[in-house]
Amino acid sequence: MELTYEPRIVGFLCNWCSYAGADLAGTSRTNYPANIRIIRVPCSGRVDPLFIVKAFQLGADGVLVAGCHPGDCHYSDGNYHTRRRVGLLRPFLDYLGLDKARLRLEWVSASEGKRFSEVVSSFTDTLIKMGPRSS
Amino acid sequence: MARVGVFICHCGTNISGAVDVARVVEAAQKMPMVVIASDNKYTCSEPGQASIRQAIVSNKLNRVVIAACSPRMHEPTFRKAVSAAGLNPYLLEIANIREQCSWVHSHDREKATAKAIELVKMAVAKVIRHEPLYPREVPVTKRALVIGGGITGIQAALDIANAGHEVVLLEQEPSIGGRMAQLDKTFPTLDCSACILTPKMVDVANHPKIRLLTYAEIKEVRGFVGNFKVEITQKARKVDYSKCTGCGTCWQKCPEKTPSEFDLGLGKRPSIYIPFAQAVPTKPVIDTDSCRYIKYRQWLAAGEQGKKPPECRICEKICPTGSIAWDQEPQTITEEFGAIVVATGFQVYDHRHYEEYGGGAYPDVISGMQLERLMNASGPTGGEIVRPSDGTHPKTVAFVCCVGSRDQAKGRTYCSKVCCMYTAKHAIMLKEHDPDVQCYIFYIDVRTGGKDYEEFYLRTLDDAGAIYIKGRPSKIYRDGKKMIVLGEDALMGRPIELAADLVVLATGMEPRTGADKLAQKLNISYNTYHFLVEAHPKLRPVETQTDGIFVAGACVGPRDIPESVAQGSAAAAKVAGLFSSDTLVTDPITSVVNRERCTGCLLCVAICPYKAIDCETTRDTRVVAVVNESLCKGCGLCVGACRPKAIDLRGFTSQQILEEVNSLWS
Amino acid sequence: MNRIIVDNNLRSWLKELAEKYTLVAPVTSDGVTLFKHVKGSQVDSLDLQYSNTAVSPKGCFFPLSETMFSIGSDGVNVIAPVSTDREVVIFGIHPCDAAGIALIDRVFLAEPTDTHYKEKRDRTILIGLACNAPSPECFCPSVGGGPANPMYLDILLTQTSAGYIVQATTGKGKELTPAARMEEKDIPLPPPPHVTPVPLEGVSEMMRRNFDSPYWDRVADRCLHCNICSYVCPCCYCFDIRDYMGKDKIDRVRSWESCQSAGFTMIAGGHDPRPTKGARLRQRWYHKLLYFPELFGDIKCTGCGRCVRSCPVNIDIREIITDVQKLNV
Amino acid sequence: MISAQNTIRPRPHTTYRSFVEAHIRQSIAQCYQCGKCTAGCPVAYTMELTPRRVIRALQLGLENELENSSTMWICLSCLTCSARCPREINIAGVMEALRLATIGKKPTPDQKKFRLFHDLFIMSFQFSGRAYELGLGMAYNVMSGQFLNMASIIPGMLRRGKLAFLPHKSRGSETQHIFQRLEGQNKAMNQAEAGTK
Amino acid sequence: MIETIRNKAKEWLEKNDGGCVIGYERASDGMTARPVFIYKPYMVGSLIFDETCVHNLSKYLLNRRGLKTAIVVKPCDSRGINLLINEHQLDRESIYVIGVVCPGMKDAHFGRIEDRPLSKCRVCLHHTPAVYDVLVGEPQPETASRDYSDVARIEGISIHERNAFWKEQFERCIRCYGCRQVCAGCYCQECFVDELDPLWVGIRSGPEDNWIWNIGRAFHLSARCIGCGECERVCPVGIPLMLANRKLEKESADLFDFEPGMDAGTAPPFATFLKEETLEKVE
Amino acid sequence: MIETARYAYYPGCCSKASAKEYTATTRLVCKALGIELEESPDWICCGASSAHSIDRILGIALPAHELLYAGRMKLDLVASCALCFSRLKIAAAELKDDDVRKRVGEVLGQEIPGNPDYRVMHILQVLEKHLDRIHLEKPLKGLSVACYYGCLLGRPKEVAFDDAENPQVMDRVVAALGGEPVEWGFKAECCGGSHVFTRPDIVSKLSHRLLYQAKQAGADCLAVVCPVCHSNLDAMQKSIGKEYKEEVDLPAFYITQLVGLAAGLPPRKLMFEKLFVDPMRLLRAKGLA
Repeated sequence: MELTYEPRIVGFLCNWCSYAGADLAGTSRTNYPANIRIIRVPCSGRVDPLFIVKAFQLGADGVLVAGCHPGDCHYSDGNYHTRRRVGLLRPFLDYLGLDKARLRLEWVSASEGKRFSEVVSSFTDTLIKMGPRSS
Repeated sequence: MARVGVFICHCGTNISGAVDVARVVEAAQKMPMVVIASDNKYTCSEPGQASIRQAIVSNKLNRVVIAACSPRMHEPTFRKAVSAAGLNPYLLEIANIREQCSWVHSHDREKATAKAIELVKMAVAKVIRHEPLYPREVPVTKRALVIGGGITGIQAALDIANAGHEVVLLEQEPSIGGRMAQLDKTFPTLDCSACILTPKMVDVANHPKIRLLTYAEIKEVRGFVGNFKVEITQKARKVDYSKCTGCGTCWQKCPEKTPSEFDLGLGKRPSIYIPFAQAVPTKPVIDTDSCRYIKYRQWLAAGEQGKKPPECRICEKICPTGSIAWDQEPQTITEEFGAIVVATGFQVYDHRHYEEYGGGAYPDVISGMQLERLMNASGPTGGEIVRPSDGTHPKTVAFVCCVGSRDQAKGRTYCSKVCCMYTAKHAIMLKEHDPDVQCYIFYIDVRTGGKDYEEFYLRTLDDAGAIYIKGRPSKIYRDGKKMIVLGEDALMGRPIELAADLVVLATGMEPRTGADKLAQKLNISYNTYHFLVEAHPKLRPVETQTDGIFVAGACVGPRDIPESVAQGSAAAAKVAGLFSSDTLVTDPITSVVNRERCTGCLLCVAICPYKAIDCETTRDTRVVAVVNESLCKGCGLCVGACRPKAIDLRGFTSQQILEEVNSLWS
Repeated sequence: MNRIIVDNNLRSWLKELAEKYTLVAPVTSDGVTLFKHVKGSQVDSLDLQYSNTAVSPKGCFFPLSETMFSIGSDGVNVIAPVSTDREVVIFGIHPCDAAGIALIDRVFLAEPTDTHYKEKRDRTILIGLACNAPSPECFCPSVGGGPANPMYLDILLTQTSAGYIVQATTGKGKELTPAARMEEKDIPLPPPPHVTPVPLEGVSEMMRRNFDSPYWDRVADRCLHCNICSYVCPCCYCFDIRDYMGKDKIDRVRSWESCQSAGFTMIAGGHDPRPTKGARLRQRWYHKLLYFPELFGDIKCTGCGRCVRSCPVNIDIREIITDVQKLNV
Repeated sequence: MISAQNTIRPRPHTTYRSFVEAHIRQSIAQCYQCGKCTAGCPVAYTMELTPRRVIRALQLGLENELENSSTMWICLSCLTCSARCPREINIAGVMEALRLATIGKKPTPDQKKFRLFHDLFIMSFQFSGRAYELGLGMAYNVMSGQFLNMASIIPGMLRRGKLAFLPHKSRGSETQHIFQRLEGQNKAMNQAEAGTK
Repeated sequence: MIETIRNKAKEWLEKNDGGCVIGYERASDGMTARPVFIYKPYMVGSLIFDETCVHNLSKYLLNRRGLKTAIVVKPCDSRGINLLINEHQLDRESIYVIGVVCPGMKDAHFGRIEDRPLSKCRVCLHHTPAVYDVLVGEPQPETASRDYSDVARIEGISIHERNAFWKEQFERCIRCYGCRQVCAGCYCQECFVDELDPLWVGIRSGPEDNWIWNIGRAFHLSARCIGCGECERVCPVGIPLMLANRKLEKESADLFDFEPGMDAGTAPPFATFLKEETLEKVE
Repeated sequence: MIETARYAYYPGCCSKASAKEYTATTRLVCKALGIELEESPDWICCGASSAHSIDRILGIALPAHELLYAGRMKLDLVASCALCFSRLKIAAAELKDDDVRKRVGEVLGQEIPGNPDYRVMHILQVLEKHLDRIHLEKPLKGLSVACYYGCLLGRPKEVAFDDAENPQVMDRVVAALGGEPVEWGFKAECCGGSHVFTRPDIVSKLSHRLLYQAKQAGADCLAVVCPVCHSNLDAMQKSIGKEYKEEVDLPAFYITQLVGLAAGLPPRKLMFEKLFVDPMRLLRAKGLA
């Protein structure tokens, strides 16, 4: 039997924009692949870069960090800090042999349900194309 | 030992239509520490909630997981339900298996069920690590500070005071009244500005609940909603207000004359002065920059260099109450407040930035506000409109709109909103003063959004016979006695040269100098122009991101008088609402510092958007961070940045989040 | 007469051993020499001229970390670690490292026996290689060893121009010796290379007298309290035990630990009997030069020189010994 | 100018507009038609299409009017318009772009003299390296038919030795090579562009 | 040069009773250097400075918080002082910095000095200390061009090769934490690797836990690593740690235009942000 | 002993004919101030207002030729002509664009190094920078000077070194010479420039306005920094006067002539005789000649 590869994605979503956006995708019944497991955080700025590293260490195929669009942070600046942290972590992980395409930082607002589903779909697609992580 | 109960909702068929709830229940029963797992048709219904309450009691549950709709939907509902069964409401975790599972994976029951099981597993893993949390109650100091004594601040102060609360009204200048006090008439009614403003100023002065602090500035603001501690600098007036009766002898006799700020340099005032006749308080201050005796003292102190200034002291000699206090120094006053209203208003854009219009070098190119003073009966010319250069009566007057507005090149892209209207007012009033005057108004667009505004504008064309020329002038220069305005009549598409006797620049509004510094002290945000930023431009127009601090009037953006007054009242209503209870409940989801782990690098202090983190020294003399839980909004920015993991966010601890991640692979 | 095995034969023998046993030998990559599991195909590239490996081979018996046992996710079933049935041959071990193992044996094999250690120790055969390139910081003879000391090995090979002289000292060793690949030759054992001695007279006694000397704090000034010295040491054996949530079981894991790390002696309630850096640094030398000798008679050091070489700030055991001997009481 | 036949049919996306916007690296949609450019332009009085209207014509895509206008040639490149534009649009750059965009087109009678001047000016240094004022002036007067242009000052210039009788040459003939290489480059780029179409 | 250092140290000790000078002395091999703590003026004679003084002594200042201390620093080490002041660990007033203009160090190990520059010195930009109270030597111009050829080499190989390369490197790690102990930027009360609950890193030394430890360590030094190279020098199993650190150094210079430790006042990249910046976005 | 300052110098085409006195006095004054000017032997025309009107790359390549010379010499490049200055400075800015740099490099037949930082200065900046070196032999006391900058020194703001509307550099220089700069609103208005050939009517109108305004502001004379402006304001002055039926008689000096005058250089060397509007009467009246 041929097993299709199902990548596992951990998603850290800020409560105010992206988590609400994910909820809206549900309310609008927008289907997307079931590969993502969402962890709700108050702000994308709560995401310690080590959470991301830890998820990868445990075996995540992809990690999504999603927050409010720049300028829209519920806490005024949180996502700007996230952008710097993830912006530095991505090239670093890539350098260490973990393709930077596996770590995504996206801005999804509470009104962007459709966008959220597109992000998950395209991320899942990318990961399927890349295949399992080499260990 | 945690005893977890898991309750899985069918949500009618909303969940069970895509997720095999029975399998989720079965899987949940096997999860670590789970004592009971069951399902419900509608968990949020009263019977559904009752079954949870019952299960908590009968199974001695101390943690609850509800797998249902989004926590953004029913978290408060279920917290109450859990709480009703005697459990701390924060020992609840919700697995979102509807919005983020059944509704988005309806095409694949197998995967949806598998995901639902994992979502429950994550919630169980997290809830085991939940701790009971307790909201804190903080008392509210029912006393408000209103910063800015213009019409907005006056209105806010009066409304708060009339609601029965104490108010301190703080004004940086020697009198309240603000910009409105400088106006001659107001559009579109042509009311006498002073006639409607000064009674309100007197009300402020006489109100038993209002304390007026003029000639004062904010030094530092600490604390949080309900409990602000504000340090105020009372500038040195050199006049003892406890003795002064405001009789006026001093300012009549003072021999020194210096350009009047109130009259925008068009007239003069003495060194000991009240800014204008109806000033409140009607007590003078001594302007230390121009006072002869102060200069003499400075000369003495400098060791007698240069020419000896006269040792005047006339005011002191003639003051019947002995109120002159040469040695008075600035004082710091510390006051406590429960709420702060910021109404610092605006200042007129300084047209010196327009070098192409002469950069302020031509006396006959004046600002609209200067014209107000020229028109005002108590102004420097007694209401006679004359050219500042030679005192003649101008017959041809050119107006230039949008000076310092809608001009990206001057760093002011916004529309100042009031200039079209006040220019129309000026044209009408000039015509009233002198029927021979012909006004030409250079404009880009005429904006008349307001009740009766368009009708007023039409009067300018009709009654006043003003000629509107569409086109922003490019240059103003002097040719003999005339001021030449170079423009284009955009409607004809041809250049135009207009020789005018007087040019009035309709200068726009900008925030008061220092608005940014004040905003920093208050920890509220401001935009690139230094206008203060409201919490939401439509739904929370007078609130800020900082609880307990409200904004009103032209410090937020260009506003006319009716809007400013409305905002002052709106802010007052918000303050009264805040003061309607004795205490405030604060969200327990806040950051907390582990003092043992903290290295005192203070990165958290630097990034906290709410200035909620401070530092203190431990007994073993280490400097560590400390969170002011009343200021903390629980964003967790500090936690994400803390290298030693010394700071954590209640409700979203690293432990909890890691357990969620771990549970996906265990 | 000695039994000699020439290089070619030695390597073909090793290849044969690699078939039957798990063969462990020093492998150099990226400029670092470490004992590693070696496949038959790698034997030809083995460097037999190496000076001491970066880390001692004690990890073969007392691994950096090992699962002692696991508990199923039901919290009841105890699962013993799976051990391979294959016996292990450690090839190329120097006499000093073998001496280190012997020192650890005294602790772990004493009653009650450490079963995890013993299990690995019992199924391991040590084929040693006499050291012909001691480092300047080596001083094995001073602590009862020597570059060519066959004492704690099953077999010792000593290199000569004609091949390796094979000495089998234990039954296991004799059994394993490849008779067919050797020839008897009248070639004497070469004299062991010179190793600068460190006089140890009275050191334990001076240690006993100088526990409170400020000397320890002065040395600790520059000590960084890393674990390098303990981890590279062939005879340090401290460990820590922790439980580790695995995918479907909980593992109880034992890992190396060092008396130099800050929390090493932290006890419940937060008290730490060795709170200062000086106290921790002192502990290491007292264990080596006083406590261990008091318990087992010998200094806990094989003179391999690793700690001297690896210490980032040059805390030199030889210097400690000479300094202590000179301390005023 | 504006008559019933001149009914505007807007074409907001024209090649002129994209060429101009690429040249000034700005969007001319930024212009809100305040007319400050025209107001300050020292030569607007003699233009049929004032600078503001040039921008308007670009916004509306009125290519014919742009091509037939002399505005961009009358423009002195004094940059007053650009310096004072409240929207910070480089209007002088727009004029420059329009000159470049219409350089290949047949000049209108009014445009002719400007184009002639620039051509002659460039010729005056193309070979010698340095501009030759006297030659330029004489050539221009002859070819434009404005024989008496500046006649009043020529004697004074000669008297003061302010006109050189012969062109002053730069050492080497670098300009010639520059023109040759430029021609080659332009040809190659045109070909490449044609290829992509 | 060494006489200047000794004289300055002596002068300072004479003026600062109870103070301590941290410098270099000859190591027990008679050829290389090691740190020394000098408490008495008459002992300054043992101070040395030469091309074997590879150690970054600024870490030791953390042991002497609030105590009067003079320290001999090379340019790279001096940035450690700025870093620690910036992070509120040190009080500038209590430290007397004897900055030494650095000629570049030799690749010196115990008992042997290779005739080649230490790897960090090959790519060093700053040859004059970033902070000092007294400067020994003539200020040297900075090296203008950054050399990241080492990083570029790794960037140039395929993602799979990178993965394999680092896996092999990290596999060797024996978790002795020498890298951490020697690092001036590592001063947490409790390192994340030692924390039990939550458990960031398992104590099991295996590929997975070694991976997260080494990444976590490096990332905690992102935009903080001052390039002193001590971690790599002390690693007993030769893991090229600076190769990881330098990638972060390069990125934070490119992304944030920040070089750690160059002064004590600039806000570090993670303490601030620019609203308009766009860091390379997800493709 | 004053340290010698060295600059690369770009005289511009007019230097050989209509603006002889400007170039000559520039050199003279610089020499007196200890400023060395290095002129490239093979400088070529900057293209003036024509090249960039015909071809964008040509408009950059011509001035770039000179920039490369200064770059090789590692000197700041000084131009005395405002138009040349403007073209050089704009070209320097344009060369920061990779694509432009590549194309210009091809046209010039030499590679232009990346990250170029070509510094271009106007002679006014040089004069102001070294003002302290002037020994005032003959302060221009009582001489009211309308400083005329022309349209290009303050524009566009990316390359300008002074305010676009009310520039001050020359006023400071004149004031330092002891003269009295007058305040007037047309310091930076255009004179009509090169339209002298194509539309002399424009030049008359614009220059007339300048002369009229300067006169109205009470100026005794003009100070000018561009040969084109100078020709319009000086050489054309008489015919403008005729056209507008009023005698103007406003001598127009090059700023360098005024510097030289104040520094006490012999009037003969300052080539006042090259001016169309004779300044000698004015200078004598002010006791300066």
